Amino acid sequence: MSEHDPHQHSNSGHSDAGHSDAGHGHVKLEYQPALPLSNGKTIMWLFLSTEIMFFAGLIGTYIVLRFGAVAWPEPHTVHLSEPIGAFNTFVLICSSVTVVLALECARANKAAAAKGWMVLTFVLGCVFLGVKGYEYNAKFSHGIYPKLPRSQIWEKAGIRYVAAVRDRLDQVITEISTDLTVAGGPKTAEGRQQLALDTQAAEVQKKIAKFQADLKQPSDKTEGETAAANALAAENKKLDEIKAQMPLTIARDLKQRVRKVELLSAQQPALFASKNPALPPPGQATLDALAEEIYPPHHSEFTPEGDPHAMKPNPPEGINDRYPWLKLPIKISGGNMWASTYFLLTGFHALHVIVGLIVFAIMLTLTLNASRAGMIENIGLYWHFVDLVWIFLFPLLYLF
Amino acid sequence: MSITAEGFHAQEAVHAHGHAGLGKFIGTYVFSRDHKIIGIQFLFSTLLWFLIGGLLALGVRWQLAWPWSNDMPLVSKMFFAHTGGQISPEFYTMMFTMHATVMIFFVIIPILAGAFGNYLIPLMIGADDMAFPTLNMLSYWFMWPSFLCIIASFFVHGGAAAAGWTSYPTLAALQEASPGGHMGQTLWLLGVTFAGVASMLGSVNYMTTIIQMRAPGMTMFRLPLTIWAMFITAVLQAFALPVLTAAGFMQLLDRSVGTGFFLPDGATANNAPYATGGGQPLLWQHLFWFYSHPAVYIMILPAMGMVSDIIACFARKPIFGYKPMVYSIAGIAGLGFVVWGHHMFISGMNPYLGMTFMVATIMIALPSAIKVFNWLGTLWGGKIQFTTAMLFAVSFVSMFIIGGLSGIFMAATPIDIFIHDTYFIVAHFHYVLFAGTAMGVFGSIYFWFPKMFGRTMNEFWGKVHFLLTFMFLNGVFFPMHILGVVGFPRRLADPYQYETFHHLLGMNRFITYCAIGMVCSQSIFAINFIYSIFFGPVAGRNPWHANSLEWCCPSPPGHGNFDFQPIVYRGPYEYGSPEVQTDYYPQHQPPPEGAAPATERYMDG
Amino acid sequence: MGKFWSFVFFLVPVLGVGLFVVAMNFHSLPLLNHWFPEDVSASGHVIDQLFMTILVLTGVVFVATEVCLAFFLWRYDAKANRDPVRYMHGSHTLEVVWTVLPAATLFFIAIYQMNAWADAKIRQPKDAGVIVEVRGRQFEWRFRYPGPDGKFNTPDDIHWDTDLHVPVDEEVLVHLKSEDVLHSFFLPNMRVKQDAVPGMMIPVWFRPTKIGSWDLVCAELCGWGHYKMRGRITVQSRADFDAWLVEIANKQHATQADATATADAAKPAK
Amino acid sequence: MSDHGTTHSDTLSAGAGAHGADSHADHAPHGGSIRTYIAVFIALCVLTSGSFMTYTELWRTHFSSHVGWAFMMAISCSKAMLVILFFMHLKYEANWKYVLTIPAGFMSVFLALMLVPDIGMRFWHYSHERLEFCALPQNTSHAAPGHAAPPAPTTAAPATNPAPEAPSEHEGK
Repeated sequence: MSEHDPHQHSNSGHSDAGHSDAGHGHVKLEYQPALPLSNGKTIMWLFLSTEIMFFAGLIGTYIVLRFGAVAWPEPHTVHLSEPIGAFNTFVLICSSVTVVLALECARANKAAAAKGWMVLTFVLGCVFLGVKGYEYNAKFSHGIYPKLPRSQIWEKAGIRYVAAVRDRLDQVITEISTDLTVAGGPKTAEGRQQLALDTQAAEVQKKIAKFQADLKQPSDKTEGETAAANALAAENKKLDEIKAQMPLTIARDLKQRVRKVELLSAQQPALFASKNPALPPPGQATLDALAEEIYPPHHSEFTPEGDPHAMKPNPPEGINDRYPWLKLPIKISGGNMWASTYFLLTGFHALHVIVGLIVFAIMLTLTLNASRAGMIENIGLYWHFVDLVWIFLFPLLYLF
Repeated sequence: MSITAEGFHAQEAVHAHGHAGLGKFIGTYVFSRDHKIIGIQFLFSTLLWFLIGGLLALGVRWQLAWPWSNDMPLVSKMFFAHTGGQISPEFYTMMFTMHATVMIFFVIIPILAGAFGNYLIPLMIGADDMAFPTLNMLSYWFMWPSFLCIIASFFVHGGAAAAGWTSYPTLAALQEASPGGHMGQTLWLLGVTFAGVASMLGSVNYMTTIIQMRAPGMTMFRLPLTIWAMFITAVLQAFALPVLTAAGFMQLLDRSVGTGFFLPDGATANNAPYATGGGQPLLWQHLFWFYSHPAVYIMILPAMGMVSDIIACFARKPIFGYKPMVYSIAGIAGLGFVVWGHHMFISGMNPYLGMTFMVATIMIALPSAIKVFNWLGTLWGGKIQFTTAMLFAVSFVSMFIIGGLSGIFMAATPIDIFIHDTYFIVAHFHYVLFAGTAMGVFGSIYFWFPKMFGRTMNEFWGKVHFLLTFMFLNGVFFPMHILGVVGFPRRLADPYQYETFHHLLGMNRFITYCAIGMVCSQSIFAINFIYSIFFGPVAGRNPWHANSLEWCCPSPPGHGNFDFQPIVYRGPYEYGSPEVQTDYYPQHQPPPEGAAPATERYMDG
Repeated sequence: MGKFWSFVFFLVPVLGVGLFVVAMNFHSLPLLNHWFPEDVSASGHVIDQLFMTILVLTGVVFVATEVCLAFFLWRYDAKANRDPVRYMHGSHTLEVVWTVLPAATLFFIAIYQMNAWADAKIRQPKDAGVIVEVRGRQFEWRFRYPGPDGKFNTPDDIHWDTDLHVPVDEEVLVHLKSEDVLHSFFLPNMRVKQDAVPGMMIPVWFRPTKIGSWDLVCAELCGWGHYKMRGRITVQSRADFDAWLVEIANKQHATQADATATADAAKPAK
Repeated sequence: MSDHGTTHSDTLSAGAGAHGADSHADHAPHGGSIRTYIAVFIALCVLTSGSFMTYTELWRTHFSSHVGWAFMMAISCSKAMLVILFFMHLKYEANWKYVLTIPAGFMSVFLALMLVPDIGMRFWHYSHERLEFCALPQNTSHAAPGHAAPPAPTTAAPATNPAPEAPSEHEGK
C-alpha cells in the first residue's frame, strides 16, 4: 500500500490546497490550518499505525502461542543460526542509516549523493533478502516447514508418529513402484531419473558383457587384453556409480527401513497394539530412538558445568538428512508451532521488505533532489518501520 | 441564499462537453477519482448486495417455516432439483453463512463508510475531494476481487463457505470438516481480506482528509456529527482491522499450507490425518472478535451520526448536547476495544477473563444511552417535520433502544449462558443492524438523495415504504426475543426435532410471512429510487433548509464540489437561531452586520 | 399526519410489552409455553431470576423512552405546534444526571450477577455425585463414565452415546471435550451451556432435581449436520442409575470380549 | 499546509497548539545532523551486539533465561526508541506524535496482554487426548492451584479410541 504514497505525494503534498489538474473544480479551495504535516506524511503515519496493529496481531500470536505451548524447540534443533540473524539485523540497521542519509542529501539538494545512498539501501535490502532465502533453504532442506496433510513435524514420537512414518514409507514405495511400471513414462523426477539410469545401466552392462566375451576369446595376450581388462574395470566402476545413484537402490534401502520398522513392531508389540489398554504403555525410549534415527536433534544445550564446545560441529545424520526426498515425518517438540510462527513472522516481514525494495527501485529512476525529499522521507518512515519490526523479531525468534 | 436549480444532467453536460467517447466515460464514471462518483458506485454496489443478502435470508426463513419443503415457489425447481426441491442442510449452512457475510462485509460496512463516507466527508468539511483521490478509487476497486471471490464461491466444488460468518476453527480450518470447507472457505477468507484492505485504504484516507482538509473556520467541534462518526469509525477500522487481516492470513495458511495456529494436536475430522499443530482454536476467536466487536460499532456509528444530522434538521432545533454526543461516540469506540470477550463467555475462555469483559460490556451501554437521551432532547421542543428521512431517523432511535437494551441481557454473563447462540442474540443484532443501521441508511438515502442526483424522491411512496418496512421488521425481529427465551438455537436447519422447540413452528411461520412482506416492500423503494433519479422533481441546492456545508454547493455538486470558497462561521446545528430571520443558519453564511457573536445556549444557563 | 406517525411509534412499547406479557403467561394462547423451558436444576432459577430482574429494569427504560419519543412526536409536530422552537444546545445538568444514573444502575447490574457467574463457571463442586466425560464429535455426543475404579483412561471405563444418564439430586460434573470441531453442550432445562473445544477439557456442572428425560442440544455450529446432533439427558434415581450403569458395563464387556476374539482370530491369518 | 504555520492551535490534539510555530515553518530539515545519525548507528550496533551476547556461553552460564529475555526486550525497546526518535524524526515532531503513536502502542500491548490469561496459559486446560500428542511440559510448576496440572502423559495408557493404523475407524457415520 505504501507504494501509492510517493505518487500521491507529488500532487497532494504540502502544496495541495487544490489539485493541480486543470479541470478540477473552478475554485482553488483553502483549508483550515491543521497538523504541520504534508498529507503524504500524515497518511504514512496513519498507515504505519495500522501496520503496528498488524504486527501486534502476528507477534502477539507468537508470544502467547510460544508461552502457552508445552514445549518449544531449541534454535539449533531447527537449524536456526544466531550469528546469521545478528548479521541480518546489522544489515537492516545499516540500510536504515543509508536511507536517512539519502534523505539528508536530498534535502541539501545533492541528488547524486542521495541516489548513491539510495542504491546502497537497495543493495542492503537485497542482501537481507538473500540471507533470508539462505536461511529458509536451510530449513526446507531439513524438512522443517508446515505441510499438508498435517504430518510433517511431530511433537513427540508416539504410536501415531510411527503410524505416520509407516504411512509415508508405504506411500513412497507405492509412488516409486507405480512410477516405474506406469505406461507413458514415470511422472516424478525420481522416476525419470530412475528410467534414465536404468537405460544407462543396461547399456553399460551390455558393454561389460562384450568385454567379458572379448576376454574369453583366446587371443595374443598382449596390450589388448590388459586394455580390455582395464576398460572392464572402468565400466564396472561406472556401473557401480550408476547403481549408487539409483533410486531403486534407495527404494531397496527404504524397504529395509520398513522392514526395520516392522521388526520393531514384532519386538515391541505394545507399540502397535494400542487397542489393548491392558498392555503397558509403549516404551518411550524405543520410540525416541526411532525418531532420532530419522531426525537426530541437534543438541546445543549449554550447561554450567559442561564444556560449551561440546556442541557437535557435525551433528549426526539421520535418515532424513541422507535421503531428503523421503520427507519422513520428523520429531521436534513444539516444532510445528515453531515453524508456523517463524515462517509467518519472517515471511510477512520479508514481504514488507520486498514492497520497500520495489518502491526503492521506482525511486532510483527519479532525480532525488530537494523536491523529492518528502517522498524519500515517507518511504524512509516505512523502511524504518520494517527495521523496527525486525529489531523485535530478531531476539524473539532467534535468542529466546 | 441563492438556490439555483441545477439538475443531474447539468453535471453530465459539463463532462460531456467536448470529450465524447468511451475513454472519457470510463475515466469519469468507472475509474473515477471523484469522491462523489466513488460514493455512488459504492451505493449501487452495496444496494445490489443488499438484495442478494436479503434473498439469502429469505431462504433461511423458508427452511425454518417449512422445513424440508420441496415446493418453494420457483426456487425449488430452479436451484434444488438435485435434492428433490429441498434445501439441503449443507446449503442451509451456506445460506446463513453467506447472508451474514454479505450483509456485514458487503452491505453495511461499505454502504456506511464507502458510500456515505465517501460522498459526505469532503462535502461536509468543505474540501474539493479526498486527500488521496487515487487511493480512494483503489479502495473501491479493491472491493471487486472481494465481490468476485464471494460470488465465485457459490460455484466452486463443495459450494460456498459454511462455517458461519465467524469462521471458527477448527470447523473452518480443517478442510475436511465441512462441505464448503475446500475452495469455498478459502475464497471466503480471500474475499474478507480484500474487503479489509479496501476498508483500510479508505479509513486512512478519511482520517487524513478530515484532519487536514477542513474549510477555514471548520474547527473539530464545528464538524457535523456525521463527520465525527465517520472519523471515529475510520480510527476503529485502522486499529482493529489489521488484526483481523493478520488472523485471516493465519487461517488461510492453516488451510492451505499446513500451519497450526488454530489447530490443536490431534484434531481431526472426516478421516483427515491428525493435526499436529499445537495451536489454539480460541486464539482465532480472540483475534476475530478483537476486530469484529469494534466492527459492530463501525456498523452503527456512522448511522448514528447521520441520524443525528437528520433529526436536528427536521426538528428544526440544535442537536441536544453536541459535545456529549461526540464524547459518547469516542467513548463507544474506546470501550469497544475492550469488550470483545463478551462474544466468548461460553466459548471455554478463562472465566475470570469473562468477569472483566462483563463489566466493560455492561458499561458500554452507557454512551449509547447518553446518545438516545440526547436524541430525545433534540426532539423535545422542536418543530418536527415528518418527512420520510425523519421517519426513518426516528425509527432508528426507537429501534436502537430495543437493540441496545437487549444487549444488556447478553452482557450479563449468567444470562448469556442460557441465551447465547439462541434467537435472542439474533433478535438483538438485527435490531441494531437492520432496524438500526439499515433504517438509518434508508433515512440518509432519502435525505441526501437530492444532493446526489439533483432530484428528490417521492415522499408519499417513501412513507409507504417506511410504514411497511417498519411494521414488517418488528414482525420479523421482535418475536425472535421470545424464541430466544425458549432457548431456540440459531444456525439449526431443523430445530423442531427437539421436543423443547417443537411448538415454535407457528411463530417461525409468522416471522417468515413478515420477512417475505419486508423483502417485497423494498421493491417500492427500488422503484422510487430508480424513478426519482430520472424523473423526480428537481431539487435546489438546499431542499431541506439544512445548515451543513454540503447544502451550499450545487445539487449534484460539480467536479471540485464548491463554486465558491466556503468559510465556516458556526456549528452545523444552528436551527431556529434568534440571530437570523430564517429558522436555519447555514455554517458558511456570514453573521449579519453588527450582530453579537453567537453564543451557545444551555438549559441551565 | 404527525398524529398518525406518533401513534405508530407509540405502538412499539405497547405491542412489545404486550408480547412479553402474553408469552410470560404459561397458559395464554396463542403463545402457549413460549417462555423458559421447565427448570429442572438446582441453580437454574438463579439465571431465570436474573433475567426477570433485568427484564423489569430494561422494560421500564424501554417503555419510558419509547413513550417519551412518541409523546414528543405528538406534541412537537410542526403542523400543530404553535410554540416557538426551544433554541438551546443542551443541558449540563441533564447530561450529568443521565450519565451518572445509568452508570450506577449498570454497575450495580454488573456486580449483582458476578456471584451467579462464579457459581456457574468458577466454583467447581467438590462433592460431585457422578463424573462423566462428554465428548462431542460430528455429529453425535459420546459419554464415558469412569467405571468402578473412579478413574478415566482405565480398562473399566464405561462408554455410551446419545443419551446421557445422570442421577437425580446429585451434583453432576461433566468433563467436556471435543474430538473434531467446536460443539456446544446445551441443556435448556438445566440452564447449562458450554462450548466444547478440541484439545481442551472444560468442566461443567449442574444438579438435576427432577426425574425425566430432556433435550441435549448442540448449540455451536459444527458442520452441515449440526441440526441433527441431537442428544438426550435422562435423569434417574440413584438406584436406577446404578443399575443402568452395571447393565451397560456388562454389555460392553461382552462386546469387548467378542472384539478381542475376532481380532485374535484375524491375526494369524495376516 | 505548512503555510499556515502561524496558527496551529486548532488541531486534533488539544496540545498540538503548544509547540512553537516557527520551529515548523516550512519543511526545514528538522532532523538531526549527520553526526547524530552516525552516533545512533553506533549505538544501535552496540545494542545489537549486547543482545547477541546472550547467545554466548558466558552469558548463559551466569544468567537464567528469564533474565536474558528481560534484557533482550529492554535492548529491543531501546533500539526501537532510537530508531523512532532519530531516524523517524519523532523527536523533532509536534505533539501529534503522541496522539498517533501512544494509542497504537498501547493497543498492541493490550492485545497481547489480554491473550495471555487465555492462550498463554492454556496448557492448564489441555485434555488428556491432546497431552498424548504433545511433548512433555517443560515446567509444570506454572500450574497454579485450582487449575488441574496437566497429567504426565507418559504415565497413562494411550486413549482407548484412536488407533493409528485405522483412522477411518474415527469416521462418524
